Amino acid sequence: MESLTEDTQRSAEAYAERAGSRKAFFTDTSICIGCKACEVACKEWNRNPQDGDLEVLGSSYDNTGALGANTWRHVAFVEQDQDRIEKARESGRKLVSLGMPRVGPPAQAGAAAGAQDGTAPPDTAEFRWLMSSDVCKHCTHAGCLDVCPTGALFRTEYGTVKVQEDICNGCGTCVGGCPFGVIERRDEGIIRAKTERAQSKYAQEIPNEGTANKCTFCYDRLVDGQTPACAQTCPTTSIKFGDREDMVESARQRVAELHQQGMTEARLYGANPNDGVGGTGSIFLLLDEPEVYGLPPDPRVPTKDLPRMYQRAVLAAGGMLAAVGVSFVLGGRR
Amino acid sequence: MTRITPLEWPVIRQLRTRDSSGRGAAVTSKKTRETSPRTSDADTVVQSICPYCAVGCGQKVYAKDNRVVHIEGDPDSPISRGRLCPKGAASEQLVNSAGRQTKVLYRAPRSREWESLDLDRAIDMIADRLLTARRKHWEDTDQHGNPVRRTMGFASLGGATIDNEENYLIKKLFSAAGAVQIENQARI
Amino acid sequence: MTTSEHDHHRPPEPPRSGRRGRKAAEGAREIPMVEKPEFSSYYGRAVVKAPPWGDEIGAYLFLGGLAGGSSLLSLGAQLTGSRILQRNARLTALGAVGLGTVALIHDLGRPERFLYMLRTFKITSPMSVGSWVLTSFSTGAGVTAAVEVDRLTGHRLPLGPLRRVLHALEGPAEAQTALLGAPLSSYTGPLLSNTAVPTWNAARDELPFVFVSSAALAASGAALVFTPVRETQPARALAAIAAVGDVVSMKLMKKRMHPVEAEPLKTGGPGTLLKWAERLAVSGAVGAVVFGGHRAPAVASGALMLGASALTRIGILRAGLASARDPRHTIEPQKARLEARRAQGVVHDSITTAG
Amino acid sequence: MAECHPVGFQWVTEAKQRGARIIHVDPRFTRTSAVADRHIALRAGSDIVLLGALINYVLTHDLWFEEYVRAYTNAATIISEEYQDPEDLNGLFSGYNPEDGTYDKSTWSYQSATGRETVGEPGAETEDDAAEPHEFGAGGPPLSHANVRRDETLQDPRCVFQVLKRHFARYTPEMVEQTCGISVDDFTYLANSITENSGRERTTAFTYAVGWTQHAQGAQFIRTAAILQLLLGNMGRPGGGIIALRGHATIQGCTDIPTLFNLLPGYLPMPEAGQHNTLQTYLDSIGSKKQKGFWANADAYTISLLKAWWGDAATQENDFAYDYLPRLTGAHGTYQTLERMLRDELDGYFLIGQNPAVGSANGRMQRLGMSHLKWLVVRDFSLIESATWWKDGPEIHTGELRTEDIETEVFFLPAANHTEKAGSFTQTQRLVQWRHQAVTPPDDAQSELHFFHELGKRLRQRLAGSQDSRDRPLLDLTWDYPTDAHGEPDPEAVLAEINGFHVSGPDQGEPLSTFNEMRADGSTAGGCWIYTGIYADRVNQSARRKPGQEQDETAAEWAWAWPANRRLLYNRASADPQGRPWSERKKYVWWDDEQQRWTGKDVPDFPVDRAPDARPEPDAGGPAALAGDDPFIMQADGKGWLFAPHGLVDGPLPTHYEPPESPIGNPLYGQQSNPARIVLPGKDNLLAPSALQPGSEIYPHIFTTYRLTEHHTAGGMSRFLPYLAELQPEMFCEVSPEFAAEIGLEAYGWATIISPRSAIEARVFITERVTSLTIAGRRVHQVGLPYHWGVGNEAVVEGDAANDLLGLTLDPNVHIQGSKAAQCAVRPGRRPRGPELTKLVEDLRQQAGLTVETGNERLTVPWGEPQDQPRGEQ
Repeated sequence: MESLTEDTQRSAEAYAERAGSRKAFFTDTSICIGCKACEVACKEWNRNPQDGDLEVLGSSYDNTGALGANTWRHVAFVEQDQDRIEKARESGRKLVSLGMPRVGPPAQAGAAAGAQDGTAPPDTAEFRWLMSSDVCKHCTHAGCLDVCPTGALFRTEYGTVKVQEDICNGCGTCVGGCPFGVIERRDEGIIRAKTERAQSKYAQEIPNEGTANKCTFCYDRLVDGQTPACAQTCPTTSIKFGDREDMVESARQRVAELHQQGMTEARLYGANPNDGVGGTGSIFLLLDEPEVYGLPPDPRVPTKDLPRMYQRAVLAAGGMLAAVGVSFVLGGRR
Repeated sequence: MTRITPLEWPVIRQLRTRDSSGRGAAVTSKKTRETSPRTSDADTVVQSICPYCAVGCGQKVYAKDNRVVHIEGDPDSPISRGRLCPKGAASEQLVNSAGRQTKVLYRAPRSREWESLDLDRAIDMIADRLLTARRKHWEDTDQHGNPVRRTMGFASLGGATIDNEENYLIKKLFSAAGAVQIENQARI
Repeated sequence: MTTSEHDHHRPPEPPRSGRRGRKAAEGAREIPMVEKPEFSSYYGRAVVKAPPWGDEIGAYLFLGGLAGGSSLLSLGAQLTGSRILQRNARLTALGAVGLGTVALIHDLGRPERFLYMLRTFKITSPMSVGSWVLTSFSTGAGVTAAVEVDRLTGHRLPLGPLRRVLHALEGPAEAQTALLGAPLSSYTGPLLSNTAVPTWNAARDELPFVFVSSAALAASGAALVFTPVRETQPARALAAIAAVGDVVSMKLMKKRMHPVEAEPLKTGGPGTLLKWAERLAVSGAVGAVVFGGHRAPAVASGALMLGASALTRIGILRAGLASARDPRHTIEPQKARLEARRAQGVVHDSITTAG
Repeated sequence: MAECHPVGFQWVTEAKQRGARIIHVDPRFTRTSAVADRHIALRAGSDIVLLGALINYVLTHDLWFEEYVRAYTNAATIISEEYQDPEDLNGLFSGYNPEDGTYDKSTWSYQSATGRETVGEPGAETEDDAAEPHEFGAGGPPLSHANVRRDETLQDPRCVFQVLKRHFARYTPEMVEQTCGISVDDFTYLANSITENSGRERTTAFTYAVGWTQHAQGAQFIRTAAILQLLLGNMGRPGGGIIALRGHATIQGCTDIPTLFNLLPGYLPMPEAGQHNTLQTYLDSIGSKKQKGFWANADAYTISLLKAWWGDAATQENDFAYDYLPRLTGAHGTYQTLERMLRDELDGYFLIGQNPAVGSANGRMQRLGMSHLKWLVVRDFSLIESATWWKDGPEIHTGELRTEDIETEVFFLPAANHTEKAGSFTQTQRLVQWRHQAVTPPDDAQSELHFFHELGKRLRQRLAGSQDSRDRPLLDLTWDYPTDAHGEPDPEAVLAEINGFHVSGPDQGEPLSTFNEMRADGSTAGGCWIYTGIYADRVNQSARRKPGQEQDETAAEWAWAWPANRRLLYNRASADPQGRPWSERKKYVWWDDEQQRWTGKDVPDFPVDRAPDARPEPDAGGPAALAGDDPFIMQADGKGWLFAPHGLVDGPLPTHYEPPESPIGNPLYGQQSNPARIVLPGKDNLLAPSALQPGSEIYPHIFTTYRLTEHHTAGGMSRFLPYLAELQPEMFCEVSPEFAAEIGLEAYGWATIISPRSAIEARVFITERVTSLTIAGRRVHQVGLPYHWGVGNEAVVEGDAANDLLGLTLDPNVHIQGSKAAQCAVRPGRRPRGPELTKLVEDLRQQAGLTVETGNERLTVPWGEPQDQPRGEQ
């Protein structure tokens, strides 16, 4: 059963000379200061409408909630006490001791070993406040791209995934196709925010209503050789941007560096090309289990199982034909 | 519905190009192929400084037809290296905010509502009131007979986003008018 | 402490009127079973998003299946010379597929761009494959139905030369609709399963069988309702087979899933719908087989079967939407599957790596 | 710093990745703490105990940078015998005058080298002539001469070093634990981190913001850190110093070229009635010709300013129009002006981009004050709460004010924003950066330059031909700036005037290039001497934009820093007394022997040709009097002041006093709060009883106010923007789980916070980021309150203003209000609406038995008793 998942090499070749090297984000959450500049810069550049009902959401300093049609960058805030930190370190050590084959070139021998005996972790042990800027993953095998019937979603020459807002007819199948719950249709329900009702003067004109919306990796800036708005504005460069190999390499160096400092809870998310989505275009350095940040622990692009699904569908169709045949044979005789 | 010419139809392009699965080059629309950044048609790009906090981050202000279209960090600045915080990144919305009041408003004594007022007339009314207050509360000497030559009739409280040149003119004008109750956010 | 896994110790969240907050509150309130592995999420918020599909899509699934099934009955009727059954089946097929397409277009965010569905042919997109199947099926069904209408109206329709073309096309059109009838009924399985919605994705092996059974059930139901008893024997037989298929495949489907993924099919609104769907299917089929010979019970049984099929489709649709809202339905099965692979020594394919 | 100066924080992130240790000391665990190595929580208002204990730790463990301290500070200087320390007077310094709460500073003076008399203030014949607190420019106080007695062995009990040691002797780690709530372990960690990272090879930096300044002795908080940094040799060196993170785009500019009551441009003091009746007495009070340092040339700076303002009308004969300057009679700060408003003594009020109805302490008093005005002019971008209080304000809802009864005329004039006008901002490192104009202002919006120039023209038109001498200053004013088509004056012309130019002589009309070119004979004019050089060679230096990547880390060719484009002040101290860098690693400015000049990575902050071993003749004065090893060129003795004989009005050394509202008694002395603080007793400014006195149980908890990254001070530039309002939509308070459990607060529910001034409601964030502390044996809870929200109808989001809770007690040096530590009561649920609100506030006042005097008695120890006063009862 040959796989139906995308061969990004072939997609790049289809662009011939226009194909640039694949671009990617590396988000190092260990230096994120939760300032949300990325959220604002993204909204300002893309003219995305203000979101939500202007109420406290009950999730520490996060009143944005989640990624969606109007919010393409979302900063998560998680407050953790001592035992949660210890659990995160434990799961991190487990990850290291799994004898995971090094992804890519062998990191210095000391990295893994260093993590074992673990020099003393940083001094604030009894409390920590995790912050992380979430974004579309721009997966190697992108669920949204695969299931899109109109070709509105496409793999750009930079290896990123973008919605062509002039093509999308808002069928919504991509929303279900994304294993990370990133893309969303800009519907009637999620736009009529409180600003609409309370102060008409703050109502914004809503672009691309009814179509699917997600991070475009600032495609319009990339074609002009510019840095995406969020990466440019990030004060501490927690959001790094560049060619994917460089991003993966700096991610690995950073996680090794943190392990040497005893922060065994540091782990990478999306750097492994053999994972369920073929590795992502946004690599994260997390300090706890992915689900603590609202990320799926073992995402898998549905396309991987599509051949089997088609096979089952053909079988069922055959069964149906047989059933009708049999029923006419039985029905005919009486 | 873009005009589907036979050859332009993505299904055909899928068959004719490497992108047979219809996930990339074959499905791009004309508009996508002609994508350019929103600021590419800006008339001017000006180097400015963020109006919010005292770090003094550099800003590049893009304007078109005398209207600001985009503001982002200025990579040349040795202080901010092209970066901005959430407030700095929202500067374009500060400049074009729907909440901005760009016409003079006047509230008469005991009135319940604003009324509009011509700017020129407003400045005249303010000038008259200032001179009246100045005259009414003028003091030549203090109770010990020392010269003070000042008015205690009006005061001012400035924010800390007033340019140096503006501060200079305000202090110069009000001091010459004899006012001493000139204050600023710098003390609050 | 505002960590998320202590949600169940905290008093129930105050009713959140915020759009996103509203969803979180429902998920966070139920009490996870004690022996569950350490479950944590981001303030109880969804990890994946369900497609924005309302009940129109449920209607389409039902009508699409009905049309597919009816086209097969029509073929069968042609081979066994049951004229009325064929006519009714053909008209039902066109009526169903026509209504279904309208429902689909109405659900689109930008209905005016519905033709863009035929902009590409993407094998990786069940909706793209489905769109092509639906379009060609509809043209075929249109031709056969037009012929039937022409006959019904005694050739008085001012068709002129078109009539000859129409009748010439009747044969191939019949073959076309019959050939696409089954795929039209079964492609909706991958359409739902080829998503990250936990319950639909987990049901991928059995869902096509549920949908074809449900389609056949609906078709035989319609036949019993519209066609005189003397020509409905095959429909009654099909009803029996379809009902058995429906019940068996639903049971198998739920068993094969991770309990957390199957939960939305058994609990809440969707659970009730699916229980009633099963009762209607069984009673309808029994009624058809035993009393199908008489007109009144046949119509009643037919109606029950149609109802059963509709309830099954809407039940499965809503179960999927519910499964996407609560993060537990995504996280726990995935963690279990990850742990299982690691236990077997498969360590190269995790998205989380140490280096 | 990550909260309110996020982009500046990139440098801290980079330093940390290069191995720097980041310690965040703050009552709350903030976004800075999240990426710091350790967060140390302390009780708001107890900073001097912590910093004093660090000084004590450095001295007792002999960890001070000996060579630096001996050469560059006044450690060896002998203090007059009359000086008495709080250790002797139970919390007071010698020279306290109970009537008006001021100090006579003569007993704090240096011992003169020649005889027994002390080195007093020049020109101050009698004691009560000593300058008023607000007299001093920030450049440092004057000394009659710099010839003082010193004990180089630092053993003499009256030398500064020993006085300092004795003063902080009781500031022990245990005292820190009792008073600040910081464990001995945390204190030791902090002390070791600082001391191990200071000395020749390494430097430690302190950064602070209003967390230190907004207290009743804010200036002294910063002084304590200055003493510590001097002892550790961190001043004037790269990676050291005390970095003020100021909160506004050009708040530094607003003190350099001030719209402040007590300052003229360049930190020259405003003349005081009775003290400075003539130009000569004014100049003598600023700096004597015999004292060291650049303040000695204050005559040139002052006369250049007068020439800039009044041009030809300022002549030798009329003391350069010195008499045109209005005089002060005491303090005329924003809070004194508010009191006059309430007494109907003020007719008109200009609000220029400021929102006191939400942003000033005691918000209710501010709004009530404005209702007494005859006319109010608000110049802003949007209809901020200070423009709409008369119809939407909280007092309208409680019925204390009725719109129909408010007589105030209100003018709202739209203002131009930073892209609609050219001009310069001075950021927190004294860097003056030019902004270019991108677009023209819409409709009626004007820049302040345009509006005030126009207003000035119309005032002069109305007074033209007036023979009244009071109008001369306006009529003789130099006010003819070139204007563009729209009538907007050219900002560069104003900058040229600020920079200064030659009025006469060979290069008449040419801009000055340094303030050394300023003359006291009227031949030069200059609006602000410290900015001279910004327009040198007719080039707007502040508009220079050489990209940072093409320069070294000092980036001297980007914009222009005052003074003289120097980026790090007192950088002579980055070299040892012989002019050699303390270490290769921390090289910055050093003496180049061949060229006989100071050189390095920055403009040397020292006479460039003054050799390290140069010693001035005995009676030299001004810059010429600076020895080769006097790096602190603005101080009257060229040395860093561990002990400040003049300059601060509430003590030569910082000492701990409890905030005006505090849960405990002062553990160190009988004197409870700063005896020199400025109090504003009044029925709208009642204070909570402190130190377990009767009634203090009604307001048992501490609250502190702060800012968030997503909003900007009173919200005028953030609550009116959807993209920022949605990030932090509602007013909230942050409480510890222990405190929430104690009074039944619900996570993300509502709480009402009541203070003697008002009551507000806020959503409840229960979080471990705010810790309850054990202070003096009692469990004390702290409530955190951001202050961005205000009551109105125009913004995207609104909410109650935390400033309504705050009282007014001012720091005596700079008159800043105490906003960081006060007492409150907290109850679950929302606050009452309408008149019920004022009733609730009044009820608690009654229960606590508050009177106008409560908390305002300055002296809490018997005064004038003999010295054997008990050290300080526990």
